[in-house]
Amino acid sequence: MRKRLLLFIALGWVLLLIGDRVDELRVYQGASIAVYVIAIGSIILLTGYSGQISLGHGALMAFGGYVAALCVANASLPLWFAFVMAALVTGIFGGILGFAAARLSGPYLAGTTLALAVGLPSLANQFSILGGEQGIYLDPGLPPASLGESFSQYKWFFWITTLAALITMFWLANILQSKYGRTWRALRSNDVAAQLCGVHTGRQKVLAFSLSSGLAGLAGALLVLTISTVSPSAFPLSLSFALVTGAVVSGIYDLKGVMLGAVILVIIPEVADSVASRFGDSLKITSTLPGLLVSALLILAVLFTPNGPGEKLHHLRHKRKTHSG
Amino acid sequence: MNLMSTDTTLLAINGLTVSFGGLRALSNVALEVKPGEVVGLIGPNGAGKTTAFNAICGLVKPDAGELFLNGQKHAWPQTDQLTELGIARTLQGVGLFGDLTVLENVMIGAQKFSHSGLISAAFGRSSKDEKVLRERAQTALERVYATGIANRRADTLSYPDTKRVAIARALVSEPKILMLDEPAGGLGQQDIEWMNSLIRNLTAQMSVLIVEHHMDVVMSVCDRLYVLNFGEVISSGAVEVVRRDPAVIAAYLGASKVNS
Amino acid sequence: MSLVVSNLSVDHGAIRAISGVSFTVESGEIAAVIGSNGAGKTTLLRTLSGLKSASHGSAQWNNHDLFSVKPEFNVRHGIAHVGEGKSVIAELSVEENLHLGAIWRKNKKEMKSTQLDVIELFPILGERIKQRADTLSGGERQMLAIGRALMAKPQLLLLDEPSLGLAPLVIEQIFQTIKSLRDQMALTVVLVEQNALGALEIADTGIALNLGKVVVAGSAQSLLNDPAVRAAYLGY
Amino acid sequence: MYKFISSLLIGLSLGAIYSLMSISLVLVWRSTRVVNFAQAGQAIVSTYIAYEVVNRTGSFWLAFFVAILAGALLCAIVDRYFMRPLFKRVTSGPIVAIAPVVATLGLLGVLRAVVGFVWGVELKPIAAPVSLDGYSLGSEVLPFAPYNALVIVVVAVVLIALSLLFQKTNLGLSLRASAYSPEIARLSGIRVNEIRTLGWAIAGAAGAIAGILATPTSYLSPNSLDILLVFGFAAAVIGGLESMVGAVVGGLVLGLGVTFVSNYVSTSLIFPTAFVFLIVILLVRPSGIVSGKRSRRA
Amino acid sequence: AQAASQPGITSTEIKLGITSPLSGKVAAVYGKIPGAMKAYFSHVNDNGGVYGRKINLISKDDAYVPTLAVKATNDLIMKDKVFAIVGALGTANHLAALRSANLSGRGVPDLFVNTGFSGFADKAKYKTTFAVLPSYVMEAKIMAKYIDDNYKGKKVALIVQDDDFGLDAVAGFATAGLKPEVTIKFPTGADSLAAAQGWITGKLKPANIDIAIIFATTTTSAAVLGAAAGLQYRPTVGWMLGSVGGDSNTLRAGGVPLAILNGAIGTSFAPDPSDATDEYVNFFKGIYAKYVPGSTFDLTVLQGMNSAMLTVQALRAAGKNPTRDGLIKAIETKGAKFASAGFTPLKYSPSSHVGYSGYWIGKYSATGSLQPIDGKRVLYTTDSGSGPVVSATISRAPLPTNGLPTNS
Ligand SMILES: Nc1ncnc2c1ncn2[C@@H]1O[C@H](COP(=O)(O)OP(=O)(O)OP(=O)(O)O)[C@@H](O)[C@H]1O
Ligand SMILES: Nc1ncnc2c1ncn2[C@@H]1O[C@H](COP(=O)(O)OP(=O)(O)OP(=O)(O)O)[C@@H](O)[C@H]1O
Ligand SMILES: [Mg+2]
Ligand SMILES: [Mg+2]
Repeated sequence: MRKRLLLFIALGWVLLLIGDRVDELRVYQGASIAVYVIAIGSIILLTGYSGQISLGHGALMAFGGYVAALCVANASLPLWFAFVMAALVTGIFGGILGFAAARLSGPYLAGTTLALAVGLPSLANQFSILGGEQGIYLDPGLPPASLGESFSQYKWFFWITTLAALITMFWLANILQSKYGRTWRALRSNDVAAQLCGVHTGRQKVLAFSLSSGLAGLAGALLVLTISTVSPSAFPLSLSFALVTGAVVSGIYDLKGVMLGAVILVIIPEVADSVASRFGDSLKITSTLPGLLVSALLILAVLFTPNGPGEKLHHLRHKRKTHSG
Repeated sequence: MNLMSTDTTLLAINGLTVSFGGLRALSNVALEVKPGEVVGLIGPNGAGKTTAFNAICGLVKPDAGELFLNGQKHAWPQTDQLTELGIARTLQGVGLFGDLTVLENVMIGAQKFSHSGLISAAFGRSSKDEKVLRERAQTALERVYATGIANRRADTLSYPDTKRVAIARALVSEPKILMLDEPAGGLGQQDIEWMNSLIRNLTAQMSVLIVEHHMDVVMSVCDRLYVLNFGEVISSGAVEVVRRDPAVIAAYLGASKVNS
Repeated sequence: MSLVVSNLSVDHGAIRAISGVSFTVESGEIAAVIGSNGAGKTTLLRTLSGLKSASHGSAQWNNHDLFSVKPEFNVRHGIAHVGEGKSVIAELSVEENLHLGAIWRKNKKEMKSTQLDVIELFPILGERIKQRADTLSGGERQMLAIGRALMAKPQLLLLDEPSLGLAPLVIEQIFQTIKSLRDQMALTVVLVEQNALGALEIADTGIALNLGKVVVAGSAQSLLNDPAVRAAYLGY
Repeated sequence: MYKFISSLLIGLSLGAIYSLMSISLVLVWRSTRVVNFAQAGQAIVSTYIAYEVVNRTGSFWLAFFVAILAGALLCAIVDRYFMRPLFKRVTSGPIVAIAPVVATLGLLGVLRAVVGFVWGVELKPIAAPVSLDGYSLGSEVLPFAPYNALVIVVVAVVLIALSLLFQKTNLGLSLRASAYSPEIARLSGIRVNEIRTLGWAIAGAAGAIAGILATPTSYLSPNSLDILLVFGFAAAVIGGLESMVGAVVGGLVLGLGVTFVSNYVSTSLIFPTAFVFLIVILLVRPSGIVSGKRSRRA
Repeated sequence: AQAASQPGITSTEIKLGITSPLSGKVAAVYGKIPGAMKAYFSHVNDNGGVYGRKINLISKDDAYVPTLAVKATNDLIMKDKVFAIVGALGTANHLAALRSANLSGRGVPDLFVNTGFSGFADKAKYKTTFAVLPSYVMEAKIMAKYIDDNYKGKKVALIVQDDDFGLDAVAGFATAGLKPEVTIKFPTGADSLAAAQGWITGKLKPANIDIAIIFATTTTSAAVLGAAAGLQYRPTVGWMLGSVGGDSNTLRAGGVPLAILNGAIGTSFAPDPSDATDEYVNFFKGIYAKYVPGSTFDLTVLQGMNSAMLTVQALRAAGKNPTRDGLIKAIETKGAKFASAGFTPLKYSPSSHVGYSGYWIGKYSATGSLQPIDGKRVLYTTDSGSGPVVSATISRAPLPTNGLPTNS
C-alpha cells in the first residue's frame, strides 16, 4: 500500500510537470481525461467487479453535476465541498437505485439503467431551480492569486481534476484489492456460494452500485467544472455508451487501463474532426463519422482485446518469453 | 476446543415441510446432529436431501417446521448468516468462484474474521486484516493438502482439487456444523479414500452432516443415518441398523449393497 | 460393425489429454472406459462425438468416419452422446428435453412411442414430465439426460459417467438398463465410468486410461481380475 | 368518456408498436441469449430500404415485404459474420456477460452511421398504405385510424405465428435448445449455428416490421427508431424477456401507462413514468410479469 | 501591418469558426447551417473576398452536446486560431462554450449566435457576443399581442417543448399577460404521433380551444399537425406556429399533409423561403443551388446565408486591417444599418447586442408558404424584457448588387 501511495504521488508529480509544459488546449484535454478516468473507474468497479451492467452512468454523472452546481450557485459552498457533496449525494441516490438494481440481473439491469439514462435528464426541466435546458452556471472562480498571473483557468481545472482522479484512483485501487473487491468478484461468479460464505449479496451489490454512483457523481461534477455549465444535454445517452466503451477498451476488469480508455474517449472526436475536414466537411461524413469511430472502436475492442489491453500485453510478453526460451 | 463439552444437540429440525407448487418435496422431517457426530442423510434421487440442506441454509422457504441450534429455537436463518451461526456448507455442484484464485476463494470463506471497513480499505489500512484472512486460508488449505495450488485460478483446477478447495472454503469459517452435499461424487477411488479420512479427522472440531450416495463413504464415516424417501424419513439410527432395514434396501440400497 | 479408434491424440492447448489411443469395440458390446480423474475419459468421448477435434488419428463406426462430419450429423449416423454432469437443458421441460433427443427425426408417432419406452425405463420422468428440468434432483437429471439420448434410437451410445450422483439402487438399475439395451436392442455402448466395479461388471471389454494413454485393455473379466487395476481403480 | 376512450385507443396503438420492437428483442434473446441493441439499427436499415422501394415503385406492400426480407437477411448476416466470431473469441472473464451488450451497441452505432452516410440526415417520410384518418364515433373522430387497426392486426398475426412457431414446432424447440445449451442441442442433432442464424433472421423480420410500421406515423432518420428501441426494450423487460406474450403485454402496459399519465397527469412526465413503471414492476417481479418459475439455486 | 498580429488574419485569408450539430439527433434540422454559410462565403470569395481576403469558415461538430461544444470552440480558438466565431448554435451548447472558453475574457468575437435565447444579447455578461435571431421571449410576446389584438378572449392552448425555448416562450407569454387555458409541456423525443393525438383528444378538444400555439421544433409541429389531420381536428380559430417549427419544407418531409397548415398563423422575421417575389430569397436560392447542388433550400439555409451576409458586412465595416476589437466596435456602430433579408430592424448599438427585434405575422397558404395576411406584411417589434410590443414599418435595405455588400 505504501508503494502504491508513492506511485500515485510520483504520478501526480509527473502530471504536474506535464501540465506546465503543454499548451492550453492540451491542458484542457488533460482535464477531460481525468474526468473520464474517474467515470470509467466507476464502471470498472460496477461491471468488472460486481458484475452489474449499467447503461445509465451518464445520468448519474448528470446527477452529480447538478448537485455540485447547486451547491456552488445556490449555497455558495466552496468548490471542493461541492465535489464532496456531489459524490456523497449521488452515492446515496445510487444506493437507493441499487436496491432495485441488486434484485435485477444482466439484461434487466441494462434495461432499467438505460431507461434511467433516457428519463433522468428530462427531469431537469421539471424543476425551475435546475435551470431547464440552459442549465445552471457553475462559477468555478479564479485560480488562487498565489499561483501567479499567467496561471490559466484551464490549468486550474487540470489541477483540480487530476488531483481528484489521483485520489479516487488510489482509493479505488485499494478498495478493489481489499476484501471488498474480492467479495464483489465472488458474488459475480456465484452468488449462492458467496451467500454461503457469509456474504450479504444484496447489501454488497447495493454498496457497489452506490460507490460506483458516487464516483460517477464526482466525475459529473468535475465535468461540469470543465464546461462551467450543467445542462441536461451535456449528458446524452451517448455519454453512457461512451463510458462503457471506455471501460471495455480499458479492460473491464483492470483499473490499470483506465488511462488508455479515457485518452481514447477524448481523442475520438478529435480524429473524427480531422478526418471529416479532410473529406471536405460533407454533412454526410461529419454526421456519421464520430458515431462510426466510437462504435467501430467498441466492436474492435470486444473482438480483439475483450479483456483489455493488459491481458493482450501479458500474452505478448508471454509469447515472446516462450519463443526465446 | 471446548465446544464439544455440552451434551445438547447442536442442530435439530422438527416437522420440516417444504413444497414447490404442488410438489411436496419434504414432509414433516425431523433430524438431529449432536456434537462430534457425523450424520448421514441418504435416500433416492429426488428424495429431498438437498432440499433439506437448502431449508437449513435459507435457500428455500419451509412451509412449516422448527429449527433448534444448541437446543435453542432459532428462526430459519438467512443464507448469509450461516457462517456467523457456525454452519458451513458445500454445494452439490462444486460452486467455486471460477475467476478467483484458490487462496482468494478460501479467503472469501473467512470473511467473518475481517472487521475492517470500507474507509480503512480505501486508505490501504486493511492489510493487517488481510493478513489474518490469508493465514487462516492457508491453514485451511493445509488441512486439505492443497497449499500447492493456492495461487491457481479456481477454474483451472482438476476436479478432485476443486472438491478440496470447496471443503477448505467451508472449513475456514471454523464451523461447528459442516454440511457436505455429495463430497465424494465424481471422485476416483483414491480421492474417495482421502475424503473419508479427512471427514473422520474433522470430528474432533465439528459435527458433520453429509449427503452422499457413495455407500463406502457413508458406511465408513457416518455415526448415524437418516434415510429420506419421497420427502419423508423412512428410517433412522445407527449405520449398521439402517443398512439392514428392509425399507431402506427396497427404496435405496438395492439387494447387492447389503453384504458388501 | 464396430467402433475402431486408432492412434488417437487430442490436445487441450498445450495439454495432451489423449495420446496415441487405439481400441476396438465390437458391435453389440459394452466397453467400459475407466480411469482416475483427469485421465482423459471425457475428452475421449467428446472427441468421438465430434465436440472436440482430434489432433491425430481416426475413429470409424461402421465405415462412417466420425471425424468427417460435425457432431450434429454424427447423431444421424446413430451415435448418441450423453455428456458429463447431467446434460439436460435446465430451462426446458422434461418433455421438451426428451423431444430434443428425437428432434432430427421427423416421424412424430415414432417419437411418441419411443418416449413411452423411455418413461417406462425411468418412471420418475413421467411424473415430472411438465416440470422444468432445473427443478429436478441431481439423479433425476441424469436419468433425463440418458433418456434424451435414447430418444434418438442410437446404435452407438457414448455415456460419460452416468452413475455420477445417483443412488445405489438407481446405479444398479442404470447399469442393468445399459445391459438390457445391449441385449435387447443390440446397442453398442462406450461407458466411461469412475465407478469401475459397476461398469466392468456389465461390460464386455474394459479399457483403463491413465494420463491419456491406455494402460490396460482386454476383456472386462480380465480387468476385474488384474491386481493392478483392482488396486488403482477398484479399491480392494 | 371521449377522453378515456381515446386515451385507451392511443395507448393501444402506441403499445402495439412498442410490442413489435419488443417481440423482435425477445426473439433474439430467446434464440441466442443476447439483448440485441442493434435491433434499432437493423430495423432502420430495412426501413430505409423500404423507403427506397416505396419511392421507386410507389407500392407500400412491396416495400413491406422487401423490408422483411432485408431485415431477415441483415440479421442473419450480423449473426453469421459478427456475433458468431464474437462468441468464438470472447470466452472467458467478466467481459463474457457484457460482451453481447457492448457489441450490439457498437453495431447500432455502425449501422446508424452507414444509413446516415447513404441516405443523409434529412427526414424522409413513408406514406401510410391505408388512411390515417380516425374512425368516427357519432360526431367525434377517434384517434384510431384504419392504419392503427392494420398495425394491431399485424402485431396479432406476428404474435400468433411466432408463438405457434416457438411452442408447437420442432423449429421452435430447436431455437430454444440452441439458445440455452448449444452443446446439448448439437448432440441432439440440431444444426445449432444455422438454427441460431435462422432465429436472428426471424427476429430481423419482426424488427423490420416494427420499423416500417412505425414510420408512416412519424418520419425516417438515422435516429428515428432509437426511442422505439428504448421503449421496446423496457417493454420486453417488463414482459420478462422470455415470452412473446410478455413482450406484447409489456408493450401495451407501457403504451397505456404512458398515454394515461400524459393525458391525465402531465405530459412532461412521460419518461419518468416509463422509468418508474419499469422500476416498480421489476421490484415486484424482478424477472418481469410473464416470467417462468424461478429456477432453483442449489 | 497592424493586422498581421491578429489571430486568423493573413493578407489573403480571414479564418472564421462555427460549431454546430453535424451529427446526432438534430443534425437533420441544423446540420445545414455551416454549408449554407459557406455557400455565401464562396460567392463572396469568388468575387474578390473581403478587401482581397478570402473567408475560410472552419466548421466543427458539437453533436448538440455542451462538452463537445466547449471542446470544439477551444479547438477553433486555440488550434485553428480563428479570428471570430460565427453562427454558433444551440443554447446550452453555446452557453457552456462561451463560459468555459471564456470568449468574452479572451476578446473573441462571437457573432450572430443562432438561437433565440435572449441571454446571449446580454452585453454586460458577454462582451463579445452578438445575438441575431429575435428571442423566443419576443416571439411569444408578439404572438400574445397579435392574439390580444385580433382574438381577444379566445381560449388559447400552448404546446411547448419542455426545454430552453419552450420555457422561454412560457415566460414570454406570461410577461405579455396571456394566460393559456391549457399548457402542454412535453419532453424532447416524446412527440410521437400517438402522444400528439393524446394532447388533442385529452386536452385540446375537451377544453374547446380556439387557438393552439405550437411552439416547438418541426418534428413536434409535424406530429401535432399530423395527428390533427387524422382526427380531423382544428381549433375553432386555427393553429399558430412558432418560427422554429414553422418551416413547411421540413414539415412536409415529416409527412404532414400541407392542407392542414392552410390558414394557420405563423411568425417570421425573414421572408418565406418559397417567396418568389423576394429578392433576397431569389438571390440566396441561386447561390445555394450553385454551391450546394441537390440540397433543399429551406428556412434554416436562408437564415444561415443571411448570417453570412451580415458577417461579410461586419468584416467590411471593421476596415482593411480588421482587429477583434474593431470588429465588435464596427457592429456596435454600424450593425443596425447592415443589409439583410430580415424585415425587422437590427438593434445593434454600443449599448445593445440584440439582433432582429421582432417578427411579422402571416398565414400559411395551402402550399405551405407563409404569406402576409391580406397582402399586408404587419411587423411587430419588442424587446426580451417587459417592454411593449409595437407595430413597426418595414425597414429592410435592398439587396446589394449581386449580393455583394459594399459597405465599409
Ligand atoms: N426449486 C424447485 N422447484 C420445483 N421442484 C423442486 C425444486 N427443488 C427441488 N425440487 C424437487 O424436489 C425434489 C427433491 O429434490 P432434491 O434436490 O432435494 O433431491 P435430492 O434428494 O438432493 O436428490 P439427489 O440425490 O438426486 O441430489 C425433487 O423431486 C425435485 O424435482
Ligand atoms: N477444456 C479444457 N481445457 C484445458 N484442459 C482440459 C480441458 N478439458 C480437459 N482438460 C484436461 O485434459 C485432461 C483430461 O481431462 P478429462 O476431462 O478428459 O478427464 P476425465 O478422465 O474425464 O476426468 P474426470 O474423471 O474427472 O471426469 C485433464 O488433465 C484436464 O485438466
Ligand atoms: Mg441433491
Ligand atoms: Mg470426465
